[in-house]
This record gives sequence, structure tokens and C-alpha cells, in this order.
Amino acid sequence: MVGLYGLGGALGVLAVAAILATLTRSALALVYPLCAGAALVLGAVDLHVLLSDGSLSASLPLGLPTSGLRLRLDPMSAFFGVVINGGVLTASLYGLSLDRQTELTRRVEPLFPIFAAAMNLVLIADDAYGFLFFWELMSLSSWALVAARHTDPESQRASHLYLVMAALGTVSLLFAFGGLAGPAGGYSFEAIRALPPGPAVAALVLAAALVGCGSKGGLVPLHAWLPLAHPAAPSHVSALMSGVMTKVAIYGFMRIAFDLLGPPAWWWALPPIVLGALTAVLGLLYAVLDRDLKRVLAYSTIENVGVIFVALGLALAFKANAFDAAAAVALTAALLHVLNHSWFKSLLFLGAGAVLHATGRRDLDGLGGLIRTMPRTAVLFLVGALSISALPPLNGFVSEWLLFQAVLAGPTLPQASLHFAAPAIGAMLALAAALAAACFVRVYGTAFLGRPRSIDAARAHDVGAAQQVAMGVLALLCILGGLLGGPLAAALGHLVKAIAGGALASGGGPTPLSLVAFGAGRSVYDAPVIALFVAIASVTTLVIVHRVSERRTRRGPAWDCGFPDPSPTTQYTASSFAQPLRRVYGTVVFSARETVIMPPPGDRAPARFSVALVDHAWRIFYAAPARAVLGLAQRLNVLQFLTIRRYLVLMFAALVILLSIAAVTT
Amino acid sequence: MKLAYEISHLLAGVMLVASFALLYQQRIAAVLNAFAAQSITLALAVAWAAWSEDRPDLFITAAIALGLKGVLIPVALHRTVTRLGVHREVEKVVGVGMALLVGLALCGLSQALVVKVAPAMAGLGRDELALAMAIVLLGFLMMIVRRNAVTQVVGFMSMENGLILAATGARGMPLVVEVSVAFSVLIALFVFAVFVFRIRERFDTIDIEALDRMRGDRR
Amino acid sequence: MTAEVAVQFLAQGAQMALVLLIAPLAVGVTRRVKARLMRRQGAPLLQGYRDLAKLLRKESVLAESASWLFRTAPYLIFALTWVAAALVPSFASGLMFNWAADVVALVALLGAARALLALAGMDVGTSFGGIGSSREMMIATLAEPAMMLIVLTLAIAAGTTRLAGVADFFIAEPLAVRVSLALSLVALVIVALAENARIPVDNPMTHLELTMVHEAMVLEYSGRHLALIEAASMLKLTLYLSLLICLFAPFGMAPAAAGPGSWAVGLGAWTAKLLLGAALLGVWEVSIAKMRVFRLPDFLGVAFVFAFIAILLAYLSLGAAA
Amino acid sequence: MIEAYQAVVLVPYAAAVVLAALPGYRVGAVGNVIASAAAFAAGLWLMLGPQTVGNYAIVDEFNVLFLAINTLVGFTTALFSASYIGHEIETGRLSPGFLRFYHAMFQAMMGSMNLALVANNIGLMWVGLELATLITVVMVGLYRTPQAIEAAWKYFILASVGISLAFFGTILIYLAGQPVLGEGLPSMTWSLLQATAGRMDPALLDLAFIFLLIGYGTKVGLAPLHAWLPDAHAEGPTPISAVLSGLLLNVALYALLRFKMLMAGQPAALDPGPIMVVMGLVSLIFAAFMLYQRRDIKRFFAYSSIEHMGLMVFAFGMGGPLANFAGLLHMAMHSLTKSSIFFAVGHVAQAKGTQRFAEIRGLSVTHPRLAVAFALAVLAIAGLPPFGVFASEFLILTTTFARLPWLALLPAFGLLVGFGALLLRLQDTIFGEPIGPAHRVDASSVPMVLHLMLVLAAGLYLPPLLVVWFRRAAELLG
Repeated sequence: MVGLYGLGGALGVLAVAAILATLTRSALALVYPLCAGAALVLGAVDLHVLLSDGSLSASLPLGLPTSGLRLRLDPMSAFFGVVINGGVLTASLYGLSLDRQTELTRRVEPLFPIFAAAMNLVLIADDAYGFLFFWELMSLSSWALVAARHTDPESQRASHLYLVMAALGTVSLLFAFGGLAGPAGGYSFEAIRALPPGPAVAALVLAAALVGCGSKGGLVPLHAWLPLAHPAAPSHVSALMSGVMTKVAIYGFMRIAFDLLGPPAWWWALPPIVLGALTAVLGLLYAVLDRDLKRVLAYSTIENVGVIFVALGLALAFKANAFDAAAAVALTAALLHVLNHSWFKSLLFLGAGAVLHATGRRDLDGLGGLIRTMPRTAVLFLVGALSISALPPLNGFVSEWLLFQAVLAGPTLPQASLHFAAPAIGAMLALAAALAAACFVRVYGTAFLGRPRSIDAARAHDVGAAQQVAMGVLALLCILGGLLGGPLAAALGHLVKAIAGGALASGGGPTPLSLVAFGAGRSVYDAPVIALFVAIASVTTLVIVHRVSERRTRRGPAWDCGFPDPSPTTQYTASSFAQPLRRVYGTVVFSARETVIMPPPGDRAPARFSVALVDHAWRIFYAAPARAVLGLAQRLNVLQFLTIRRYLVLMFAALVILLSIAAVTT
Repeated sequence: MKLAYEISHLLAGVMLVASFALLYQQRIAAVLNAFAAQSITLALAVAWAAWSEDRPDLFITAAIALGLKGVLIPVALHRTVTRLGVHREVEKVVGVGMALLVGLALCGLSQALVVKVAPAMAGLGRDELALAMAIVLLGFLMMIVRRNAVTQVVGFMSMENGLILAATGARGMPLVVEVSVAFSVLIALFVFAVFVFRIRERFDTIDIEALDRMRGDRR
Repeated sequence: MTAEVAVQFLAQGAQMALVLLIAPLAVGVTRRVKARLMRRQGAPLLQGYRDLAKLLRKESVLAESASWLFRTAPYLIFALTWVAAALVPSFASGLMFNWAADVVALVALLGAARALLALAGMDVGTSFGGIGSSREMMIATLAEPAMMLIVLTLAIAAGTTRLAGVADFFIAEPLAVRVSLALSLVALVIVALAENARIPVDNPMTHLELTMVHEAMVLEYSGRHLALIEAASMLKLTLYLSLLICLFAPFGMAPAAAGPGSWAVGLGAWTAKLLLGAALLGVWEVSIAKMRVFRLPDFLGVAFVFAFIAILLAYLSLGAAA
Repeated sequence: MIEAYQAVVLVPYAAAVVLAALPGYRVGAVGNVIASAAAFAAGLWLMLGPQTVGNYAIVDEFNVLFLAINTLVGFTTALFSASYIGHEIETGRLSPGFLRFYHAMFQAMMGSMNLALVANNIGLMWVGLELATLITVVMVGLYRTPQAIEAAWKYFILASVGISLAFFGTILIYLAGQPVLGEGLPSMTWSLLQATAGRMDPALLDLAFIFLLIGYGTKVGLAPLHAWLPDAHAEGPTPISAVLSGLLLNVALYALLRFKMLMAGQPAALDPGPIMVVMGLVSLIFAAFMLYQRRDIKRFFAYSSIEHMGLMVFAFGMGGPLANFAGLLHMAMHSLTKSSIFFAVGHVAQAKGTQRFAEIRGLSVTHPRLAVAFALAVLAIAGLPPFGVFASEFLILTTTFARLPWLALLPAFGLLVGFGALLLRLQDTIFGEPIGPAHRVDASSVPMVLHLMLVLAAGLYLPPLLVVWFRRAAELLG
């Protein structure tokens, strides 16, 4: 009961914040504190429900007459609620010290609380109408946030594409719920659970759900809007969209595939697995070749969503074959990755925001040397970069490790297609992991290391306290999440058991904190011990080395290969760092072409180098349809300019055709 | 009774012939005359129905048909044609032969449709219904195969003749008189428009500049 | 009980010390073999130790643009590699530390070391560091999928990803399995060459900027930092050698919880195999030439293909599908 | 003492006569508002009061809601035009004399539409609808610019042909009813026809329905009979555009549905469902594509009206309780939303002094409040929550998919295409650097806000009374 009041109160607070911000400018200062408070309360309630394995439900006489508006907070939604409100909390913290006088913030702040509330409401909606209502509200508010920089044509294009794709997603979710509800129109989730659809309908529903949630989460080929829209928004909003809103899409898919659609059939697993793996690799290939800091992060979001979908697909496959332990591993991997990604992606976007704030630049090739000009941000960003590269002992690796364990169990699946898919998936995930490392070494190396490539980068300064706190909290979570993977997985035990039927084997490792999949005899990852040993080893080395060695350290010029005082432009840029990867992968995936124009010997003219990439996904799935629609529109437009007599001809034709139909039908 | 039916049937047939005459005529003056003839036949048919079925109110309709469409409007249109200096020739979209063929097809269609109706149907005979429908469709055809405003008006009015025929034929149908009055108002508006707004015969031009001038959506 | 744990700790510590001690020797053996096959006198076997000692004694010169990351990286890299090396069972399979992580984590630890090294390479802001880092990461993206497939094959065969478990399994297992795994041995060898920047992937001897990968990254290091980096790479070589040994030639290795007696036997066997492996590496390196960087995809592609075929064979021979 | 259902017809007609006599357009405007308010009161009273079935008039679950919406929108439009039309005199587009005429005509039009709605006699229904049409023809031509006259003329011809065909259909219905109900009034009384439809000649019903579909379909604006609609909306005074889209189309569709009920009563007759589905889809998709090339803001939204009428006809063609319910809901939501959009367009046109998209930019900078209202209205019509259109489109698409999955793709496609265009134009108008003049807007924004509130409320909560009516009407529709 208290929980319900907590939820209602917090949502009310968000509403109040939005209204205040709309009405009076003096209230703008209140928005972020109110949001932070509401997020705290909501997160607390969610956490309590998640850990106590309870559920809150309420039913309001709103929405459709057929089924009122039903709200229910069960462990699944509670888990995602924790994720979301964590993101909202840190984003609001970050927002605290933003300049409130610009026109931009005035456009942003009234919508921020609505966005936060809508995401929470999607999670607790317990009937199809409410779910889609709030889902669409979420898209709408985030659209307005993306469009906030309204004089910039780029963000206009982005927001347009974004909302159209969101509408596409909503329509296919409408289909999904239509199939689930059936002709009788039982839209409440209970009614749907009561009579799950037959296999044929289930296939359609699954496809629709995959399109609907994939388009919001950025599943290839529905991804193209994401790297345009997420970066276009203000950075803390980008953090919300990338770190958190994509998780709502994951939630939608889980709700449909694991809950509403009834017991899974094994082949349900194939589409999410295949699309997910494809998305993971493609997303990073995009990311590793892009030069815009925020866009790189957005692309890496696509990759992580793909990874999560792979994990969910594996969970479906195992569950369909009643391999409970394996299903538990895969599902835990998915959930933990949802959590971890929300943390380090928010951290990275906030860091990018700090960089943007300090230098006014997003292009990697204009940055550099920030580790000296904004040291704190540099440290925090480094934590995020290492976490997202799935490197131990940070949190990204925990979920990655579990996922690999699930893949390694893949060969035991009876269906040929699945156990032959397993190695391919494993290889693609490994490739994705390696690419992620490359991608973020590249980002960090060009943005924060080396020497400044522009005056802005040289003049940069660390950002305000609130922003640093926000990033610090997230960085801390990344580290703790990395060390305490075992306990975290145990905390999700109820939820996983409820969904997958089994739970993660706990204990058996060398320490109680170790993470165990399929029993200790098979695979263990004990982050604390590893971290401890690494720490001991490094400290001892430090001590010993400093004992035995000369302590003297001299500062000298870098090795210049005989060219004294090389300018910063001689450094490796982001583009040049990507060159080997582009040569190896880009030529295949993006049919990349390099052209070098060398002046003849003795000519002083500079050599010119240019690269051409083709985004086939865009060409096929976006450019072509858009061209088709506009072309057809142009063609049909003739009908606006016919003469009256011709219109009469149309009318006459319609009449005669209908009459002849009546004449032939008996 | 039989005789009454025969006569009304005959008159309806004459009207159909007149409709074909409308399609056939080459000169506007002739078109107008054909239309006048059709309207007068209609007046006769309505009057006959009024007398034979003893529905005096129908005489009003008959009078309107005779006065307005039989005399007044044809004369007025003759005037317009001469005053606005409209071409004396009817501008056809499809040739006369083609138009007549299509008209024939339409008669066939209305026959085919009416045949499906159960013969037991009271009110007016199936074939008379077929005739009326044919006249309506032919009027419509007239509107789309002839190009200038006057012939369009004429086509519309002959359509409406068919309607009145059907209405009067439908025994005991209320409001027929009111409706016929309403229609005459409509036609009056029609002709009025032709006069006042100087709707020339070249109204439905295919000249792009004129389109740009007229249609608000190209500028 | 406590004595038991104490012994375990000792054994674990012994192993960590052991790998650290033997790493330079292994490198020395490789170099010596190469030199001899090249008709050179070659440096003495213990040259590795001397180099490290000398470097430790030298002052270290840092570029003006070097940040704190540049100075701390070597310690972390060394520590990570060392711990990773300690994870691989050498003379005994049951050591307690083997429980702490499986081969996936092992690969990840090395990945962390690699990422740090690449970052350090980019820190100073010269073009060479960039070349080295970008190529290193590119090679990693080619090597890791193959590595994953090898791990998958092991998991199918041994039903575990704990190296100790795999080793125990292979000690006990009939030959048939290992025949089907020969391909993944080849694949692992190729991956190992790539990871250790050996010929044909990279040439540890050269200092010709445009061809080097690993050396380019560490170009700016000197003194104690360089010593740590070098030590780390030596450890890495040892690690991979003993990985190969424990996976494909574990005979002689002491089983879990065996007494010190059999540990001694295991120790001898392991040392012998390790040095043999180092010698073989030397032979291999003189017998082929270094490849161009953009031939590497093909070379590592071979590893990938072999590993994949190995999995299919494993499906057939072990009936994992059933 | 006259009944409420008589009042909704008689009050406007009486007011028309009075307004025609009254001098001075300001007085006329006030009188217009008062009369519409009275009619609205009567409409509300109908909602609460008892239902009647007489020889000439009928008030049942089906039409009472239309009457309510009709009188409501009539009232708000009167309010709007009272504050809007004055501006037209300042800009010199209209003279006071014409304005007097305008107010009288407005009332006459409202009266005729209400007549068509309450009529229990198919002939009377026809008369009312046609009167309303002819009056709107005159209103469209009010500005007497060449474009206006051309639009009116086109409207006039197409509408007249529609009128004739609809009348022929009415005669056929009479002929079908006559053998069953005997000569005279009874066989034109809708309630009796509905009751005895089962015994009528199916072939005749088929014929009748086809003529009625084409005849009344012309006024519904179904493609390919739509041609008059965009120009009439674009060239007429904005309040009239609001009434056209908000009411006249509804009334025409109402008539069509009455006859669909008749068809549903005779199983042997042709099933109108598939025909309506096809025509609805054609209109929906065609209009969606036509949105992209529009340069005139009013013509743009006129096409969007065609799109939504198509969606409704599709829903009614699908039939079944859910789809019919959704169709009726969509009808109500659309008329409220679209009229509010036209109010907003009127404001925009006054603010920027133009109707052309190319000259409207950055409203959110120059007129923030107007921009917000306009954006909300457009997003509402685009089917986004929290507005009622979302509810109806939700029901239509879900139930269609549940019954015929592959068919559901077509309306979804049409809606998406239309959505793209709506959003494109919305962003162009409210975002970006403002250009052109930025006048003060003196038209009242009450009607627009009121409508949006209602649509918002419907999106959140449907009162049980409405739900009951919708359900009953949906059952009647079969």
C-alpha cells in the first residue's frame, strides 16, 4: 500500500514539475531536484518489489471502457524500474548545474519530467492500451526533446525520422497486442495470459513485437534513426535515451515473449539471436568508423541492444527445451547487461556532455589531451570506457562472461539449427567484444590522450560539481557491479526463477562472492579474488621495482624520428586509428573505397586522400522507401489538377463499376 | 389500367429516345431542342400519371416540368449561347458513335440490374424502372462526354428528368412535388451560375497557366 | 585443515614465482635457437634476465606530453599478465587459484592488459604509438573470434571452461578426442603467435617503424617502465606456451589435490615441455618471413576456419548434438 | 411547447430568418452565437432527455451523439467566427452586407444538418443534407476570388450530381419498402424500413445502396468522389472549413450508415462491408500520399480529413462490435480535433497573413502558445496519445489485425505515410528560424482549447453514458 502511494506520489511530483516548468520560468530551477526526488522514491519502491518478490497493482476507471487502466508492478517491471530510475536520478543530478537561462533548457525542462514519468508508466501498465499509450507518450516527449535544438536542420531531420520510426514501432506493437488480445478484444494482460494465441498467431505476434521493440531499441535494420536522434538531444537526455529508453524496448520484448505469449517454441529464439548478433557486430563497425563522439556512443548502444537480444534469444531457446539452468544463465546475462549498460552508457554520455560543454566540440579529431585539461572527467570516462569494453574486473565483463557461458551451453541444444548457430553467435560476440575494445581505445585515445588538436581542447576545463557527482556515482556503480557480479545475480534470483524456471547456481566458488554458472565444477568467475590478486601483484611490483631500480625520472621530448617539434596534427587521429579496421572490415560491410591522388614527383601540391563508405542499410531500408513514397506522391498529385469533367468521369466510373458488380453477383 | 400503364410506358420510352437524341446532336441549339422535347414528354408523363392515378398534386410537377424545363430554360440557354458567343458546335470528348455505343451499354446494364428484381414488385413496372435508370445514366454520360458548360447543364437536367420520371412512377411516393420543386431551384441556381459567374464553355481548360491561376495549390 | 590451506597457498605462490622466473629463460631459449639457426653466436640463455636488470637500473625518460596513465600502465599491465599467467595450471591442475577464473576470464584479462598498452601507446601523442595501437587492436579483433571458437571446442569436449578441469579431462581421456581437436591446436598456435607479436604477425626484433606493431606501442618507454613491459610480454609468451601444454600435452601434470611429491614430477615435465615449446618457436620463426599487415586477416582467418571445423568435428565425434 | 428535437431544427431556421433581417454584422455575430448556444442547449437536453421515434423525427442512441457534436461544434464555430470574421472585414475580404448573409446562412446550414440528423424519413434526411450542401456551396464562394468561385462551382456540380444519385437511391428504397409497408409515408419512414428490411427485395436494396453510396459518398469525400473537398476547404472562410470537415462529412456518413443498417437487416442483399473497406482504404492511402505535395495549409488538412473519413468507412466496412465502436469513436474524435485544427489554422493564417506553408516558419518562437496548441492539435489528429484519436485508431488496428492480419497492413501503411507528412509540415511550421510577418492574433482561442480538452478527456476517459450509446449503435450497425 505504501508502495502504491509512493508510486502515485512520485509520478504526481513529476507531473507537477512539468506543469510548473511550463507555467513559470522561475520554477525551472525546481525541475531537476523534483525529478531526482521522484526517481529516488520510484527506484526505492521498485527495488523493494524486486527484492521482496512481491507485486503492487491498482486499477483505475480510465483508458478504454473494455478494460480500464490497469497498473501492476511485478518483479520484471520493478527490475527495469530500478534501471530507469537510476538513469533518471543521475541525469537529473547532472542537470542540476546546467545553465538555466538558455532558450534550449526552457524547451527541455518541461518535457524532462514527462519523459521520465512516461518511461515509468510503460513499465507498470498492465493492459495493452495503457502500455501503448505510455509507450507513445514516451516517444512523443523524447521527440520533443530531440527537436529542442529546433534551429538546427540536422536535429530537425533526426527528430522527424525518429518519430516516424517510433510510429512504425507503435503500429507493429499495436498489431502484436491485437493478435494477443484476439477479435474479442481482451486487452488486459490477465485476459491475454488466460488464453495465449495459437502457433500461427504467435509467430505473427513475435514478428510484430520484434519490429516494434527493435525499432525503439535500434535493432538492425531499424537502427538508422538512433545514431541521429540520441546525439541530437542535450547530453543528459541522450544519456536517458541511450542508457535507459532502449531498456524499455527490451522490457517490451521480454513482457511479450516471456510473459504474454505463453510457453515458447524453440524457433522463437532464432530471429532475436540472428538479428541481435548482426546488430552487435554492425553497430560496432559503424561506431568504430564514426568520428562524432556522441554518435559513436549511440552506435555502441545499438551493439549492446543486439547483445541483449542475443541473450534473450538464447534464454528462449533454453526455456523452450526446458534447460532451466542454461535459461537462467542466459536470462541473468541479459538482465545484468541491461543494468550494466544503463550505467556505463549513461556515464559515457554524461562524460561526452562534459566534453561538449567544456570544448564545444563533438568531433574526435578536434579533441585530444583532455586527460590534462579535465582530469576528473578523464578518470571517470576511462572507467566507463573500460567497462563498456567488457574488461575485467569492471561490470561490463560480468554480463559478457555470463553470456559467453550461455553460448558455450548452446551446443547441447537438440535443434540442429540452434546448436550449429551457437559457434557462429559465439564468434560474432567475441568479434563484437574485441571491436568494442578497439572502439573505446580509439575514442579515449584520441579524445583524452595525446596532445590537444584544437584551441578548444587546449582551453578545456573540468565541469561543475553536480555533473562530476553524477558521473562519479555511475563510475562507482560500474566498479562495484564488476566486483559484486555474484551477489547481483543472486539478487535477481526470484525474477530469473519466475521467468526461466531455474536459477543461477550460487556458491561453490573459492569465495561466496564468486559468480558461478552451471555449478563451480564447470565455470567460475571470481572478480574479487582476481581484483585482489591484481592489486597485490601491482602493489608488490611497484614496491619492489622502486626498491631495486633507479627512481630517477627525466622529462624529455618525445621521440620525433628526426623531425623536431612535430605539430599535434602529426598524431594519429580517430580516422587514422580506424584505418586498419576499415581496410579489414569496411571494404566488406560498407564497400569502403580509398582513393589517393599523388602529385607527380617534384610537384609541390599536397597528396589528396579520400574514403567513400556506403551505408547499405540506409540505402535499402530508408533512402529507397522514402524515394518511393515521394515519387508516388508526386505522381498522384496530378489528381489535384484535373478538370471538373474528369472528376465527373471518375464518379461515373465508380458508379458503373459498382453497378456492374451488383449485376454480376447473384 | 392496362392502357394507363401502356401509355406511361410509351412516354418513358420516348424520353429515353430523347436522351439518345441529346447524345447524338452536333449543335448546341439542337441539343437544347432535344432537351425541351424530353422535358415536354416528361410533363406529359407526369400529367398522365396524375390523371390516371388521380393524384392532382402531381400536376404541379408537370407544370414545372413544362414551364421551366420545357420552355423557360431552353429559351434562356439559347439566349446565353448567343450572348456569350459560345461555339455553336458541341465540343465532344468522344465521338457520337462511341457515345451512342456507351449509352446502349448503359441501357443494357440497367436492364440486367432490374431483371434481378423480383417481378412481383408493385409501384412501377420493372421495365419502367429500367427506363428511368437508363435516362439517369445517359444524362450522366452526357455530362462527361460533352465539354462545355451549357451541355453539362443540359445533361444534368436530363438526369433529373429521369429522376422525376422514376419518382412520379413510384406510386404513392410522398414529397415528390416538393422534391421536384427543390430540383427546379437547384437547376435555377445552376443556370444562374452559368450567367453570373461567366462560366465559359472553356471552363475545364487543360491550359496549365489557367490552372495556376485558378487552383490555389500550384503557386 | 589450515596446513592444507597453507600448502595450497604455498603452491599457488610457487607457481606465480615459477612462471615469473622461467619466462625470461623461455625467451632466451627462443632467441638462442634462432641465432644458432642463423649461424650466429647469439646471446647467452640468461640474457633476458640481464636485460631486465639493466633496464631497471636505468633512469626512465618520459615525454613531456606523457600523462599519469603512461606511468601507471606498465604496473597494471605487468600485474594483469602475471595474474593471468598464474591462472594457467603449470605443474599441478588443482591449485586453488585455478578456481578463481576460467579461460574466458583469462582471455579477458589479457584483453585488459592489451587495451591498457594500446592506450599507453596513444598517450604521448606521436604517430608511432598510434600505428602500434590501432594495428594491435585490429589484430585482436581478428584473433578473438578464433579464440572463442577454440574455447567452445574445449567446452564441448571437456564440458567445462575451467582450465584445470580441461586439463584433468585430457589427462583421463582417450586419444580419439584429441585427434578431433588437432585442428583447434593449430588454430590456438596461430592465435598465440598473433597475441605474442611473433613472426609472421610481428617481428619482435625489428625497430623499423612502419612494420612494427608491439614495438611501436612501447617506443616511448624506457627504464623501469620498459622493464615491466618487457617482463609482461615474456610472461605472456610463457602463458601461451603453458596454455598449449596444459590443453594438448598435459601428461605428467599432477592432478588436483595431489601431494608435493607428484608436484615435483609435474614441475619437471612442465619445464621440459615449456623449453621445448620455446625452442620450436625459434625454429618456426627462422623458417618463415613476416607478413604484410593486411595479409594478417587471411592468416588469422585460417585459424578461424580450423577452429570452426574443429567444432563441427567435435559435434560429430562427441555427439554433442544428441 | 416544442420538443428538444424540434428545437434543434427550428431554432436555427428561425435564427436564420432573424439574422437575415438584422442590420450590422456585430449584432449578427452575437445573434449567431446566441442561437447556436440555444441549439447546443437543446442538443444537450436531447442527450439527457428521452428518446423518441415519430413519423418524421427519430432520436436514438445512434444519432443523439451526432446531434450533440453537431450543435456543440456549431456553437464553438459560431464563437470562433464571431471573433474571426471581424478580421476579414479589416482586411477587406468581406463587406458587412456579406457578413450578415454569412451569419444567416450559417444558421440555415446548421438547421439543415440537424434536420438531416433527426429525420426519421429518408426523404426528409435527403432534403436536409442537400440543403446543407447547397448552402455550404454558397459559403465557399463567399470571397468571390477566382479560386473561390472555381472551388464553389466544382463543389456545386459534383454535389448536385451526388444529390441526384442519392435521390434515385432514395426512390429505390421506397420502391423496396412499398410492397412490404404499403404506399405513402410508412415506406419512407426509416424506423419502419429498418424493422422490415428482412422482407424487402434484396436486388432492389443492392441497387439502392449503390446509388446512395455514390451519392452520399460524394459528400463523405471518399476517393474518387472527393474532388470538391480540398478546394472547398481551402478557398472558403476558415469557420466554414471547420464546419465542413467537422460536421458535414459526418452527417453524410451518418446517412450512409443508416442505409448500411438497412442492408444489414436483409441477409440476402449484397454485403456492403467489402465495398466500404475497399473505398475506405483507397481514400485513406490516396489522401495520405496527397498530403506530401500540398503547399496550402488548409488544403493539406482537408486531405487529412479525407484520410480519416476513409479510415472510418474502413472500420464500418469491417463491421463487428469493436470496429463499429472504434469507427463511431473516431468519427466523434475526428470532428472535434479537425475543427480545432481549422481554428488553429485560422489563428496561424492571421498571425502570418498567409495560408502557404512556405511562408510559415518558427511559430514556436514568434507565437509560443499558438505553436503549442497547433502542435497538440496536429499530434492529436496524427493519432498520438494522450488524445482520443489514439484510442479509436488503437481499436481499429488491433481488431483488424486480430481478424485479418494481412489486411491490417494497408490501413497501417496509409496512416504511417500520412503521419510522415503531418509531422514534416508540423516541424516546418513550428520550428526553425521565424520568417515573414508576425501579427497579433485577435481571434478567440477558447473554441480550439475547448475542443482539445474534450479530445484529451476522451483519450483518458470515456463516460459510461457515451460508451453505452456507442455500444448500442455499434450493435445496430451489425
